[in-house]
Amino acid sequence: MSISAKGVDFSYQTGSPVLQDFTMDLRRGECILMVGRNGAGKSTFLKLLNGILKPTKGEIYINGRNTATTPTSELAGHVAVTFQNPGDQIFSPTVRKEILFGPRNLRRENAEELTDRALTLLGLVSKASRHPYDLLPAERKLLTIASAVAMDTPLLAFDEPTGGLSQYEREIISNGLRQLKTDGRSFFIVTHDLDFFLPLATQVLVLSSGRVAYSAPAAELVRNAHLLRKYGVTLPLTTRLLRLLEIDSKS
Amino acid sequence: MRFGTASKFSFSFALALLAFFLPWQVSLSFMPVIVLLEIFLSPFRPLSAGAHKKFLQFIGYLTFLGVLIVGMNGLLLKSGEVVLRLLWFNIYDGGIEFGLNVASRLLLLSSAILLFFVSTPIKMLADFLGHIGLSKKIVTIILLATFYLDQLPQRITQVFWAQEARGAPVRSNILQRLKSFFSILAPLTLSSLVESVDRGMALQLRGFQGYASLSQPRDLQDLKTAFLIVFSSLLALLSYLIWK
Amino acid sequence: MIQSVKDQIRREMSGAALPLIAFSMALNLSVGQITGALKIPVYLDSLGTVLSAVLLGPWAAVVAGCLSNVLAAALGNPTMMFFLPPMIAIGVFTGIVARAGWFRKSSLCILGGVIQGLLAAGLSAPISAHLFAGTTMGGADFLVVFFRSHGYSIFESVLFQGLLMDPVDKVITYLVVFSLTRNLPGRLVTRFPGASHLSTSGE
Amino acid sequence: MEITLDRFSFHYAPSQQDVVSGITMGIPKGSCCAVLGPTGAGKTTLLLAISGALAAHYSSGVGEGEIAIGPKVFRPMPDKILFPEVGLALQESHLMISGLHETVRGEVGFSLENIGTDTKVKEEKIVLAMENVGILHLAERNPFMLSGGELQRVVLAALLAVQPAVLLLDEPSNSLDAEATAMLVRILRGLHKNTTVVFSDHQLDLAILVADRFLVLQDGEMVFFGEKKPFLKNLEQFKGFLPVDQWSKVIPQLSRKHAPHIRLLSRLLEIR
Repeated sequence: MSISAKGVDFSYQTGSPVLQDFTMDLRRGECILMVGRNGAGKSTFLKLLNGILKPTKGEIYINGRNTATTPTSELAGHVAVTFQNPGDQIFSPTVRKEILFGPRNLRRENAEELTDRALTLLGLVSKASRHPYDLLPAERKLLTIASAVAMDTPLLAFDEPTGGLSQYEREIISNGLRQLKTDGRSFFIVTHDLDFFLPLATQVLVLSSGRVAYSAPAAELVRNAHLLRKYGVTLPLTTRLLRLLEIDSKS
Repeated sequence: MRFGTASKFSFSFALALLAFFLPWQVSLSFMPVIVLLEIFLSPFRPLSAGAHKKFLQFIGYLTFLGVLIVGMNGLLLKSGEVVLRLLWFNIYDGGIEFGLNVASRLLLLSSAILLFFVSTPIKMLADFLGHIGLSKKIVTIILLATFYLDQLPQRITQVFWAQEARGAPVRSNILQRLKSFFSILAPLTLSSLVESVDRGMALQLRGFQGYASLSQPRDLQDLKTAFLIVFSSLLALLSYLIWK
Repeated sequence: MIQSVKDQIRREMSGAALPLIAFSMALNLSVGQITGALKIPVYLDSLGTVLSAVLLGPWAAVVAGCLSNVLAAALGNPTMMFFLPPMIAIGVFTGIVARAGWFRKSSLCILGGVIQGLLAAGLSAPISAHLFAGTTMGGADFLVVFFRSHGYSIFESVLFQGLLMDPVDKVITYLVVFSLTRNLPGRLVTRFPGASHLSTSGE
Repeated sequence: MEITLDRFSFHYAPSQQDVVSGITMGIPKGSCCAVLGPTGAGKTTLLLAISGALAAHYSSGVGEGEIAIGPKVFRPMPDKILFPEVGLALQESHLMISGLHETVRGEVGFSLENIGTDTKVKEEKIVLAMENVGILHLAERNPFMLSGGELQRVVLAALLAVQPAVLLLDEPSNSLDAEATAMLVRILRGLHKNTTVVFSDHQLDLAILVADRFLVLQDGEMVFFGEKKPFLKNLEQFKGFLPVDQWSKVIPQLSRKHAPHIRLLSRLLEIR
């Protein structure tokens, strides 16, 4: 599985580019984080990944398929993308049926089994027969992730998967992703929650006004925290506090 | 004398009323007047260049519709004498006469209504409805509806994308597309229902009860003008009917 | 009697219900965007009215229906102002049959949709015959021409066309609303005055 | 106004189990209480109950115990929304924006309009409230064009404009970046001493920076209620459902070296 984007430009309206000369590669088993200020073009890139939007210049290949010429319904079998707002997709009367929607559309033969696995992985087994809107908002977020996981695609792409979630759900997600990673799945995650995803990541991209401003292996990043701050990414309060105390005790 | 929303409304209303009684020649001669009013008289000036374009487009559409009505009735309503022979079709003058009456009435009626709306922002319309005695709730509903109308196209696109990303067959055969219709409409409606009850609660949390007094007092001058317009047009109509 | 009607109106039009009525209006006017994008040949332009009739009741639906036609006129289609009577009929009729529990069963919804369609056709025929002489430049005009060329009057032709087309559209509308409201989440059920007349999965 | 809850319990439908159960606490006038707990602990339900919206909007719900707000005692809870004495900001700020006004100024004035404030007084109060939360520069902007943090401040200004005696905020720090959080801390600290604040959170940052009372909930049960010192002392006890790991590293160092550590935290917020 791979993503390969070469010199991608994109704009909704001519004259106001959202992405410019965007290049990246993701190989099987990798996990790439994309961070950056709001409006830097992060969510737009996710829509380019499965062909909902087409690049105005350059090409994106998903597993060798050009996104500009492959229909979204076919690309959906290779990359599962979730968006920020669960309300945009939930419509089934039960959690289980909601998760089944994806694999059924893709005509996966083991759709039921995939759904069960996704339910287990995201801790939703006990909620399987409830109405999605009778769950808590945080659980609905887990549901959208489960829906993507059940599509059984080699690549998963998430937009702010931990936005507004508490420690408990974040741990469920983290454990789930770890397990999927050992199964050989790859991830592309747009997030503000750097602190949380850094241990999982192989590489971090910082996007700033549509361009890749900084790209480095995850391990290198902590040492360059000042760079992150420049692009509107901040480390958690407590991390900063500890660092401040360190400085204080030295002086 | 002030020419406000109420006067504008009664002017349009009077025109619409006249449309039912006047012969087609008179009705049609009102049309250029309406267009001139829209372009030159400040109370009827459209809200934006876009609104003006829409106004002209609709007048164009109505004119085309009118020609269609005249032609269709000339062809299908076989009364009176044949005035024209087109290939193997006969056009009758009785049909043409009838078509002209219907078309001119429709044209005047619609453009009179349009003249009012093209120059009245929805907020002003809502205020006006409040002033003529409709409850504050109706006013609030209209304002909320414009709010939802602004949001829906964007929301529909988002849902469309989200379901397409899950492999929904949005470009397949008609049966599949009908199924997709539900998988797009349902998330939209379900999330909006949840949102709407919470928004209703939020309105009350901000103290909204639906019977607070309106912020602006009635414009008496405007109402006087409105009354004058309605009165004089009724008088004109009455004398026309007697004379006829 | 009058007191109970007043109570009913107050219940259906409580401050908490206003956003839903407003959304229904917007849905009436926007559903064309979805059917257009999917290229499905139906109008469904009373979907919102029917939805609010089922969830809130007839009064709320009449308000939603009438105001959405006014709004459509304000947004550039004044001819919508002439079609208030069928909209009122849709609101009242749907509100009444929903309260009688017709939205619990798909078969009753089909029946309701057919009756609704006939009713709407009967009410809009005189309007579109008298004001438009049967011409609307819509896709169904060829039917009117067909009937008229076979010697039927304008009114008859418009009526026949409506009787043929409207029931189909309204049956689809009813079935869509039936599916939408069949399995409402438990936490919504208690918050709509009309929801007790639905069969729901509610806990 | 002070707020007292006495063995307050609630569930949404007769057959369901309690969402909050046996909550007893007292918040003195002018103090700031943080309601902490993981998702589903009953935080939102508790705030809705105090505001009056719970009884008014969930007619099938069943409550027990009593809630007292100032001199008024409600058994089991207020049955109508207590605006303008009590102001509640829902978690999703965009829902709180009425959508009836095209400018922030109009939106802030909406609540005042609803309680029938005189036009001239209204204008003054609007400006004052906007100044208070630092959004004067946004006055003529469309509320729906604002960022999440800005929107939240508009809601706060709209509530503060009516000067509620009790201010309830549901997860105000959710999805706020560091800058916006710092602003929120400043606003809450600068509140008039007569305003009693109760806010919920699943994180600790905001609570430790501004609250003087702490209520910890888990599955609707009260795990802890008390002042700051005992709360910080018992921090380890909440491991597993509150993100205490980092803070329990920080706090011992703070108490050893930086006695008035609140000043240090403020400094931190300024320098980011």
